[in-house]
Amino acid sequence: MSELLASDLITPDAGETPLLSLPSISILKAAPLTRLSLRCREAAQKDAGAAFGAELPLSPLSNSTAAKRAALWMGPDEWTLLAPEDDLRTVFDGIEEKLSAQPHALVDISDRSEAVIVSGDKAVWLLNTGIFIDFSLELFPVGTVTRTLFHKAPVMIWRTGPDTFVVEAWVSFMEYVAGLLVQSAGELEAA
Amino acid sequence: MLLIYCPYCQVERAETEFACRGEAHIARPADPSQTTDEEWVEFLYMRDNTKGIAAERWRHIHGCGRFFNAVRDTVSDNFLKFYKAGEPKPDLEALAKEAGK
Amino acid sequence: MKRYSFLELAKNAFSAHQNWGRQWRAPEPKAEYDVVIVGAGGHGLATAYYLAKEHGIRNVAVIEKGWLGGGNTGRNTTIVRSNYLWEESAALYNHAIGLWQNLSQELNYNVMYSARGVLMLAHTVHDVQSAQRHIHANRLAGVQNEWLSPEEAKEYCPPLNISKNIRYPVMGAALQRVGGTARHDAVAWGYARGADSLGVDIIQNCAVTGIRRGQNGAVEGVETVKGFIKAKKVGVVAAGHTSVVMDMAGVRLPLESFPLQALVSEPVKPAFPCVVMSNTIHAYISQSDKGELVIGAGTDQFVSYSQAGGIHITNHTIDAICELFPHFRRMRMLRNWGGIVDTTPDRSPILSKTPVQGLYVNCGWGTGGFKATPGSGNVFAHTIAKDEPHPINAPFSIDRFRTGRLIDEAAAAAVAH
Amino acid sequence: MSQPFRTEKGGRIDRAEQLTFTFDGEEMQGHKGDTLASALLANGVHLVGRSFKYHRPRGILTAGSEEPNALVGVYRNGDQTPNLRATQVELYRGLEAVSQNRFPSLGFDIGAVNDLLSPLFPAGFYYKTFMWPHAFWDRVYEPIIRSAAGLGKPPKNPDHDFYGNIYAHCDVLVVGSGPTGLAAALAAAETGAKVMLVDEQAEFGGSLLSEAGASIDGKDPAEFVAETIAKLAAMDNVTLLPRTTAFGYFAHNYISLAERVTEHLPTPDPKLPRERLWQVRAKEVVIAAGAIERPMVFPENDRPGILLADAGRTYLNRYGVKVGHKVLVATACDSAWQAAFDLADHGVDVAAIVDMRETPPESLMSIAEARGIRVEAGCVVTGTLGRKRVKGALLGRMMTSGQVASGGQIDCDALLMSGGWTPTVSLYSQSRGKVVWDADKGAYVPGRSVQKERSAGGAKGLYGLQATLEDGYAAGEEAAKTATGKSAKVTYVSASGGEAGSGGILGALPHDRNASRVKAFVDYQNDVTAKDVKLAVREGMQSIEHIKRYTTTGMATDQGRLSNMNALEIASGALQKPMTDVGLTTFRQPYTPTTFGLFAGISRGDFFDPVRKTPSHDWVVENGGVFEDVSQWKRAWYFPKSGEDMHAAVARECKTARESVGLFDASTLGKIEIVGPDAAEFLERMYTNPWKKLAPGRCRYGLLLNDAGFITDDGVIGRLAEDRFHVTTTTGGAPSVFATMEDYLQTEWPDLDVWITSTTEQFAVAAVQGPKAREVIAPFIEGLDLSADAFPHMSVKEATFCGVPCRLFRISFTGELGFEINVPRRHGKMMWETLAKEIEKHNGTVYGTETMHVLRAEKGYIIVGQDTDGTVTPQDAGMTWAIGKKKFDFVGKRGLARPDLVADGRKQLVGLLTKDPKVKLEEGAQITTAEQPATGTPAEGHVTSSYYSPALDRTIALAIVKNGHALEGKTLYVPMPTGSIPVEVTGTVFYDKEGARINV
Repeated sequence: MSELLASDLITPDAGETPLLSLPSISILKAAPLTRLSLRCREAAQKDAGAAFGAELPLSPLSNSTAAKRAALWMGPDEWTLLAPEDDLRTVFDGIEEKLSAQPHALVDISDRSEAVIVSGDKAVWLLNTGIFIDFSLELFPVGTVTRTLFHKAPVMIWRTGPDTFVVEAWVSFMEYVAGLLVQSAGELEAA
Repeated sequence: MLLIYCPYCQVERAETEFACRGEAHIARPADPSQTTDEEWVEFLYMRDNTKGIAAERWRHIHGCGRFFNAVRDTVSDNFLKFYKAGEPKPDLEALAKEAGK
Repeated sequence: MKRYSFLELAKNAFSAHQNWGRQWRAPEPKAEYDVVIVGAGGHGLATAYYLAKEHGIRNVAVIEKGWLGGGNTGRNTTIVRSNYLWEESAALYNHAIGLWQNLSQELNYNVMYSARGVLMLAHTVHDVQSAQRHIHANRLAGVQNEWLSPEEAKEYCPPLNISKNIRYPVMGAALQRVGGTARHDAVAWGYARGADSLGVDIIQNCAVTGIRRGQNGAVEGVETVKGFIKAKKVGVVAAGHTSVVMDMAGVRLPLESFPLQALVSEPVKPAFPCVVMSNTIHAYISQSDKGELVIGAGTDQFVSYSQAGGIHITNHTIDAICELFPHFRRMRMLRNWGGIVDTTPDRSPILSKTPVQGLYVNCGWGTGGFKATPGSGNVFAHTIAKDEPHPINAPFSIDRFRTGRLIDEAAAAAVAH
Repeated sequence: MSQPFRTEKGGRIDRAEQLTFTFDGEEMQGHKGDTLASALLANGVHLVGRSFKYHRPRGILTAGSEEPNALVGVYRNGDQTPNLRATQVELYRGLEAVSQNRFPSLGFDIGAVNDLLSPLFPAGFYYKTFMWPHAFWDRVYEPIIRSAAGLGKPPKNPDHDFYGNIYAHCDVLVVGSGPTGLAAALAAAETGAKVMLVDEQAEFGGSLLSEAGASIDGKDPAEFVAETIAKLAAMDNVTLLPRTTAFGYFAHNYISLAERVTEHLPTPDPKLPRERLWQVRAKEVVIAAGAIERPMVFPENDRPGILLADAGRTYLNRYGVKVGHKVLVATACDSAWQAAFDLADHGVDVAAIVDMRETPPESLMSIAEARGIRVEAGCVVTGTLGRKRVKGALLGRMMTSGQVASGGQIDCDALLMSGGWTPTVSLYSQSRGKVVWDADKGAYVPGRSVQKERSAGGAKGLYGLQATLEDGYAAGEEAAKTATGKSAKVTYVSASGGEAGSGGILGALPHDRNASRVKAFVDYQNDVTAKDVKLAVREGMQSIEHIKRYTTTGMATDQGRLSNMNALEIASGALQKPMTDVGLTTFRQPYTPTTFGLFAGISRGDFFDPVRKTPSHDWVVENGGVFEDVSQWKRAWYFPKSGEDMHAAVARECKTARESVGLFDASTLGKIEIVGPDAAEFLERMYTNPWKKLAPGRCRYGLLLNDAGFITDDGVIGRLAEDRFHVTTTTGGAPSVFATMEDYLQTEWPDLDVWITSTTEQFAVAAVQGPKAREVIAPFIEGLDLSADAFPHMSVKEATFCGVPCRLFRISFTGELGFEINVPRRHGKMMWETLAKEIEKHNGTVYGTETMHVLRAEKGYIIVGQDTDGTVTPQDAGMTWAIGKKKFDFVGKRGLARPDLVADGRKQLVGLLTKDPKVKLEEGAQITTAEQPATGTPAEGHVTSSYYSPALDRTIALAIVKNGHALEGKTLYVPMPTGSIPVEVTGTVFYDKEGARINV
């Protein structure tokens, strides 16, 4: 898993100017994505992965990726499936068709959340201003994904590189999350 | 702020990611209509409120969202065991001995 | 009992205060008592005092695991008020207010009941509706409570920030002028001295290890670390430990005990005239006569007997304080401590007989027990003496949870639309 | 030289940099490296404050964070901070400090009269008086007591500064950087473990910085410090945090640190936080907090000019300041002798060393002799002279009888004292460890570890340079090994000098003075004397907790770090019990007073709590809408046109919506997608209503109870497919409904093949309500026949809105023809603006939550949480129709059968019409049968909702009334201060009772 993924699937929103751009840290709004919540039991996992185009990761807090596809482990029977914005219907229908005979729940949550890309030497420091998780690479290697709290807001953190993180939050929380990230990074500008 | 192990995520996280849901292993009667008022109030409200080793329900509400159970010493607040929902209630005395209580 | 007065104080000044007597004895337990009260907190001591004073039952022991007044009585934020929603609650707490007003004189011990007013803030339309409902209900019940606009609230409490630009602007407040604070230790000590002088034995460092029941199931007495003590009647007033004690008699209760934290700032010159509470953003604050800001925090989410809570709870409370009183941001926390509060499903206390003959329980005060101390002791004494509840505490039975006749003070705080 | 008490040379201050500061307005000079305390002393200033109760003149007593006397207020650019310890305030150019608790001035303080009246103010005096006359308490006594309260002045203005937060994890956290802490940090770091070293002082090194005459590894201690810190700083597994206090030790090895970031800077960068809260989870903690010296309790031991011996030594060696020109040293232990020697070496006249011990160690005697220092062995100080500055001391000779004989008087301008040392066990105590009494050391020391920590060096009563170094290395090594399993060859270094001394005394010293007249202070700040402690015991206070609370000893800002041991000894003497039976008070967080702002951190203004907005938010702002807070959401409340008040705006909105059309943002309503073969079965179990027969494409109102049987939430639920439901909840209830569903699903019915997903924020929702609703949306909807027959009331279909896929509901919360359009949130703004423009063509209106409330009330639709309050059943609310009669079970079914829920006389939801249609009832107003109820009359119920109804041109209300359903047509009363209002009980539907309008 490498920085590549960020450029392959998670891309800065073209229209948007960076929320913050410093030598040691940058915060960029990510472009819209197809996001699906998939819930199913073990029996359906293989087919689901095949239909989606990236297998469902089974080990906790991990991800699996393929070209323009990423499957993120959210829970023992829950995955978030990421694909380009325009692939929504094909991906959705594809999985529904393949799993028609197996109990599952597939729900479009593309619009439920927004993401920002936090990267730079100070990325870990900045996340730790609001998140009580040890982000050392031994304990939180590249590719790790988790839901957690950023101060008072629920967020999803996905490490796509040693110094690059995707920070996702429900849309109505993003103003709080991005706002605090930018404010907290302020002291990096101090002389 | 407690440090809690989620048996599904298999990591320790800060308490703020979790919601405590009280005493564990209180099953909702299969056919409530057959229960007496006394049995129903027992299910609804009566609690051991143990001082010592007790099993309780937690939900990783800001993580994987799963409910699981934990055994905690309510005097020291130290956890003795974490286990998935649906697994049987552990032998609390045995756990207590292990913990040297 | 030597009466206290300024004259007495002056007299003793000349004898260099060498001649003050003990405020209460340290007796060894007798073999038998008419009534044994388990728990020498404010409620327990008050119960013993009124048993002796109003019901002539003086062969009473109050048994305490630690030192008297060392539990929630000595750990709370000393707020006194009675503007509760339901008639049942209002009656109970207002009974207490009545006793508070003359308590120093009654006990000849200055408990420093200070009717400086309790201001309860409303931050949302729903808060306002809820406060109005309280005020109307209180007026009918004869409980003093009035509505203040934000401006009036600020006039009453100048440090209050009523700017429209804060996250949850103050939309008004309910003020109970007879509400206020009292000196918590003095309440325990005053009742202890009063009860002791009427013949009550206060036995400290004497943990109860069992409750003995006879063939007919009735209470016979309590086992303690100092041996068995025979008693016709036993009243359990053990706050956070009630479940533990009642379990000894095989009585189950709908209780959960949670850590509750409080804190004080360094003492500063008078800066805060009254008591302010905000349920919506969880803040309770007043200033002690010593100058410390006394601040109440919330409870932790899990059952614990550790008397210690998480710092995130404290953080959240101070968030709120600094939001409402931004110039306190540079003040500093001096001490932070925890207590154990026993809470019921409807957030109202249990003052009741129990299925066990001769066993009575007074518990479930949650975060609000201190304010009720005199009233609680008074009606609980009646319940024990008469073996039937006083009309005021009749609704606070254990049975209400079975029947569903709750006195749900939490309900009115239900979140709306 | 402007600093008469500054040494010629030595000390760690930067003599080249002269700093000007003011104290009580007087300008003085100090140096970079000074604390305010050392700078004041360099200028000969000892009197810095007044005591709490008696307003006695007080001087600097210590050189550390335990300082009880030298509390000052510091002002800087409009901000003011009270009660700062002068011993901790780093000097900077232009520092502005003032003394406290005095009026009009420090020199002349009216409050000092209390000192003369002190016989009237023994411990607990206020419990015994101020009770008569009754009324005087509120009006006279308490105001006086309160105005006397407090030390410093509270800040007057909102704080300009901000505060930072950081979460951190480490293998080994070392608290304290004296010899023990440095060694521990080094040993741990060399194993490669992640180490954090914190010290409350500006400089690392602790006692090593004031060491003289010792050497480590053949070097001067200060040099060893510099080298060690440099080595640690170079390792990337080490974090060094000076100016950082470990103030709280919580469960599971969670330690909180307060870092002072800018306070020491003359001109802080506004981009930097003033302080930063470090929330640390450490695998292991090494507590190397050292020990502090104990005052001696002799009469008048509180005069300015009287300091702890080690403080005197620190000021001399570290800051280059002489505490006086003629210094008397009073002690019961060896360590204070070193202070005398160092002073003598700097040419200070040492008046004498007064040692209680009959025969102090020969080694010390000879050094004293060599320096020509007078030694008074077997002597105690029995009193001091002077008021604002000590002028001399009375000596007493200890006799075998235990009595004391007058031993004359010695002049001095400073007095250094030492009662021995007290290990700093605060953090250990906070970690819930129980200290144990160590008779040899004459101190309480840490017992067994409860958490993953170990105390080392002075913190566990171990003294002497070599010993503490070794203990530190060992502690660091063990900690690292336990935390990481790693170990490494650690290079120990050895030290010479700084040997541990012996001796020490607890409690009050014997004297030949009139015990009842003199004051020997135990707790300086709270003015607690030995007499007070004895009085408390006399009055029956037996537990140290009672004594503490009664006398307030140990409750000052040092939390008794200086006073506890002496108080304990005095109490045990008075109780004639061994000290260990008297008990011990526990140390609580914070270790030293900690700024509120630090705890609040970023939680201020809009960051106090997330502000959740819907896609229409900006449009509402631009169009003058007023918002209300509903949970974390900002919801449009009403839309006043120019000149309209709320009442007028709402009346217009209501009227327009009924006559033409209204547009309402319903995006905040909770939405849950329930999917899976067992979806219907799950709803069947959760909600009161039946779901299995609901056809895809149809909707039903759902009512949710708790298992006690009371209403908790409601909302419309649409069936999109056999196995897919779109559930809506109340705005505030969304999170709890979701959590409750997960709870039942995961823990009660894990076998069900169904999953739930929150889609609250997936969709933006516009409600279009009113006769013209269909015309308004028709132009934008494709793929759906909107006609009444094809798409009747309570239908749901997927279609497109302006080409965007949408879920279209035909539902109504107004009683009018109504639609709710759900589009993916990113299109919400577009949808809103499109519809807002469209309704203008039909003279429609946008409306807010207030109008929504009125319209639904006219139809008798309830609002959960307003018309219900957690004690209301479906029957009470007149919603028996919502209960599936044939259902085996649902959440709440059994609860509903409990005795009181089926009893007569329950309060039930009804409508109320005031006899006078103009009179609007107040929400929350109580209802009675009597027109003029006596006080204490139980209410029959209360008004839950009350509005002016434009449609009916009269007021309407909903209420919960005892037996209400049986009272229809009856008259009840709403007693108000202004008079009783007669009302008629009616049904809950006020408008369009037959419901014709909804089906057009």
